Amino acid sequence: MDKKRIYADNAATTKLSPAVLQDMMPYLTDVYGNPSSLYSVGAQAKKAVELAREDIANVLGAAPTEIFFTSGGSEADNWAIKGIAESMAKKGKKHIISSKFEHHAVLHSLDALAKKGFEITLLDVHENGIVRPEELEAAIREDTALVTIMYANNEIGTIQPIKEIGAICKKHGVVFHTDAVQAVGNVDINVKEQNIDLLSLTGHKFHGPKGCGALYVRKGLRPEILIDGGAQERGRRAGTENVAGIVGLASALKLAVSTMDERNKRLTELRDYLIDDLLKIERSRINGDRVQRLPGNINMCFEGIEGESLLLMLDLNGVCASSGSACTSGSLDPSHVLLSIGLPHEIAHGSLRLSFSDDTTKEDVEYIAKCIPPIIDRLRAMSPLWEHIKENEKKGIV
Amino acid sequence: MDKKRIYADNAATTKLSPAVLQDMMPYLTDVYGNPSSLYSVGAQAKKAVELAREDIANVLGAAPTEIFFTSGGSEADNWAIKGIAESMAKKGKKHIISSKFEHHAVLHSLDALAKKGFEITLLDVHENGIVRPEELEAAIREDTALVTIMYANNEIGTIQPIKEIGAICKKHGVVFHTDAVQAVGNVDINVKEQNIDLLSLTGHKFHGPKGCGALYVRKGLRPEILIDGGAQERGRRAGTENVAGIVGLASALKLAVSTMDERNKRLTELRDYLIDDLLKIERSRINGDRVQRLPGNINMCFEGIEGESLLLMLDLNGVCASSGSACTSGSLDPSHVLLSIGLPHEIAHGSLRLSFSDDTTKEDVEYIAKCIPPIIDRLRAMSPLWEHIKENEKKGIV
Amino acid sequence: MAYSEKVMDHFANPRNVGEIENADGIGEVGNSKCGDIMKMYIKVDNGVISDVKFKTFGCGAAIATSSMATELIKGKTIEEALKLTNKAVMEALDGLPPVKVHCSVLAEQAIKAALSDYYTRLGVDPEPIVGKIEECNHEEGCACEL
Amino acid sequence: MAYSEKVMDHFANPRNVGEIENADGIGEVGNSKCGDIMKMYIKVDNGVISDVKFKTFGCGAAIATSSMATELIKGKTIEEALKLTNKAVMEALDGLPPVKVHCSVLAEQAIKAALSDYYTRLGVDPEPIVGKIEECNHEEGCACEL
Ligand SMILES: Cc1ncc(COP(=O)(O)O)c(C=O)c1O
Ligand SMILES: Cc1ncc(COP(=O)(O)O)c(C=O)c1O
Repeated sequence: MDKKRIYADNAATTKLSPAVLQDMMPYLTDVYGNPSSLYSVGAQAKKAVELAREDIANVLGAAPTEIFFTSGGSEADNWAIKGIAESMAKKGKKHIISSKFEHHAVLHSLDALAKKGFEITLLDVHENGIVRPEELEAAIREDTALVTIMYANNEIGTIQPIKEIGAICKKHGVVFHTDAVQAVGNVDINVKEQNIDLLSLTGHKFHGPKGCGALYVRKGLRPEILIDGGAQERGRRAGTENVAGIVGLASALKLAVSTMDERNKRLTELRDYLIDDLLKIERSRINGDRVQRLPGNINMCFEGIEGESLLLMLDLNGVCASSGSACTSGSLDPSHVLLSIGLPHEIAHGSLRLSFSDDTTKEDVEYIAKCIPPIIDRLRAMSPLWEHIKENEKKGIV
Repeated sequence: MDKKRIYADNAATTKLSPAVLQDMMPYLTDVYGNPSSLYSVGAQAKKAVELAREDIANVLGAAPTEIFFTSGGSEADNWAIKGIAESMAKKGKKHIISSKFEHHAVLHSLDALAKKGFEITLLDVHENGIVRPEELEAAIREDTALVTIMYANNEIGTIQPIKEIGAICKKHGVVFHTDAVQAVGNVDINVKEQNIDLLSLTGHKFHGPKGCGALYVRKGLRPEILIDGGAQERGRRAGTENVAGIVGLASALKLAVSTMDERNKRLTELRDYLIDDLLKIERSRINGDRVQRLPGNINMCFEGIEGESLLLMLDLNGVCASSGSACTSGSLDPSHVLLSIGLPHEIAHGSLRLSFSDDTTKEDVEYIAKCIPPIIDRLRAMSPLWEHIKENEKKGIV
Repeated sequence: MAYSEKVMDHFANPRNVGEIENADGIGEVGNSKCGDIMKMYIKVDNGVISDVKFKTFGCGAAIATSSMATELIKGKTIEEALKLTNKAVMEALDGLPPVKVHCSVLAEQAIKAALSDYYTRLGVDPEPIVGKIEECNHEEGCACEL
Repeated sequence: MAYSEKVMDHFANPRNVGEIENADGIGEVGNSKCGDIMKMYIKVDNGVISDVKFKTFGCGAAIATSSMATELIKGKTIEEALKLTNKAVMEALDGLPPVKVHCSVLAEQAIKAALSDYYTRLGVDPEPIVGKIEECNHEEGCACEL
């Protein structure tokens, strides 16, 4: 058999689109001037940056002056959360609401703030991996500085009721940030209609370059500066602009949005087909809501096996996937996301995330569907945990 | 005459080297995996990042585990300064020593810290643009948390006595950071021999990509994290790695260092030739020490004219240069660097920075030498300030 | 920080540069500390500005606004010249970057200063006619949005 | 987080997987909460480990270290098997990523647990011979440098 290579880890990062690279090339070659300088080469770079800003603003329903380029999603999250927290603290507001299954860029920013005296409320995300607006509303206090709830979860792909959350925040006059890193390019977003005050995105999740993202900041809001220095980004984010990256970010986003409807239809079908197929495996389960989830996201658990060994076996079969397994992250606890939806440790260890993109074909999915069951059989055959499960089954313990 | 284009603004940013782009290309095309993932495409990316880290460490005389990738010089400066300040504040040390002519990434970080109760001492840089080690030593106090002095100044190119400063800091047990953004690739650096504890660099100053830099942090030092999140960079700087950028950064640095001696010899000659030539212009002056300066840096003032209009005229003649003029930066005060070496406002407004690179030829320099005098004549002919200067001259006022 | 083509044209080929030997009025505004000085010379015939010249120390926008302002008042009556606003100068140049708005203010003031001088030489108190010429207050006057 | 070729070989083609019907000793270490369980079966003939098999729930390194550990003690005397350290297992695998060191510790412990069971079945107190088998203390035992 030919050596297959199927990339099913698009939620981690995507392949830079060749068309996007094409758009970037002038800025990796001839147009190398500094956008902040006066001469013509600089002016060309400046123009490219400003056009990119407009494009991104258009996609989000924002104004160009509300878009600030960053080095990626993590920086955008840090800036939004720490920046708003610090500026609201001056008004005596030191309470922040978030959810249990945010990305570490959010959770660890909140940890840092907790050490500085902020009080953090992490909302439950329940078994389906979705925040309940009424619980959010109940958590809002007089001194709530910020609500930060991700748009779509990176592991289990569940999409949050952002519009409802935005409306609640607006009603209570609380600033609302959303980490939309997984959602941008996959979901219709309009920051005005959804009452989003700040929104993080990163290019490499939608076939743009790595190391370039953006933060949308609603006009009038002034999060404290994270990276002080030069007058770039209207004095709010210093550093010589990554011009090629910025151009690529905008190009990729436009592309992603223009093909979104068609892709989502196709991927939803592939996803549901594969989920149904894999659910035939004994003691398997799908994690997170089946409907309110990203079109390209599958996250399942298979009892009795451990995620990393499943991944390695898949890799040996040419399939690149991901896991919320502890072993892949250097930590020993399984993914906080899987624990947050109530999975016990031993089940959470056996998780698999498959995430698709435009490049994913029906054949790929069929191949994956054929690949997985024998791997699971093999791993279970050598698993003492599976042995225990089976013994307990015989004894009538489920 | 042919339309010339001479780029003489390499201190602002440089052209990405085609050889470096070549090295980056695999990571902009096929090797798109996430370095933190488990499968083979990710492993290739991971390997590239770790090789780049080793290369950079080698150039600086550091260990690979002491190198942390950032989005550029500004982020590196912010992280080093704010990070060390915050961690030292816990030990009750809230005094920081720096100099008057640091880059804004440093000065504005210090401003932010001053607002949080840190006390900042800015050392004088005197007429020659060089910090005096004895003045630094005298400024050190019991509660000094950090000394941050740039390696070479970005406007006037003066090189600071880093080794002496490092030795003094070591003697007094004070952490020493240097913004070496302008020096790296142009000057021999060894962080161990020079007792440097933290060092910022950015790729786009030595023909590497924009939007990728690094911070060297001596083993054992733990500046507080600026960008919290994932476990990248050993848990100290979150964000999916800009793999192509990191590869380009290392490739460019290796290239710059391997050609350094030859380049410096050549550029020093060109520089001195042009300085001598331009000093023949009436009421012109060179800013900063003539010897202790970067080989590719010229910074001069021409009385009676304003820098931006000089730059625009040069641009019309195909020469891209830069100015410390207020008008180029959006501020109305002239460059704080030129004021710091004692220039009066009206003279500081008339400054010109020419900065060279490997690509600069003898012909380029000769062209510039021919280009400038008539432009200055023309601008002076329409300058009421020049008129006043001349009138005063006649009256015997200098 | 990009200039319009009009601005670049008036910068590269400024109209009315120079001095007028026996000017009827000379005005100078700005100061070298801030980086802009504009000096405007006018010749007045029967209430009409028959000639105008300028000298400017300053940035590209300062030179271009001086040039455009002189073009806009040349051949106009004093009344018309006094109505010239910095906005009109900016519009004639197809706009200016926000940080450069103060240059157009300076150009308007230079004209007023020259006309003040004209009236003063005639022994007429200029203030009721020309108004007070305030120094451009950089602190608040110039939107610095960069 | 890259595994050596040896690790990948022992992961992809683990040696001695399975159970021994009438094992002389069985040891199980680790727990499902932490994500690793190793179960080791041994057959002892005249003080020699004549056969050994394992079952492992865990990551690639857990499977590879189990496989290598069984290879290293098969045909060896009990004395020799008791001298096997986790370091020796790691070295035989051309190293492990720092976060995976605990897997090799687990493999060493699984052997000791099987031998303990062997002695216990013989009516001999295993502790003086085998030593105390401590649960891998993830908190400090496993350098987690990632
Ligand atoms: C001395 C100095 N420090 C810091 C920086 C900031 O680097 P970057 O633009 O890569 O953030 C620069 C140049 O822009 C510089 O010249
Ligand atoms: C939900 C979410 N937030 C933030 C990030 C961080 O983005 P970046 O890696 O570009 O910093 C990621 C992905 O890495 C993500 O999935």
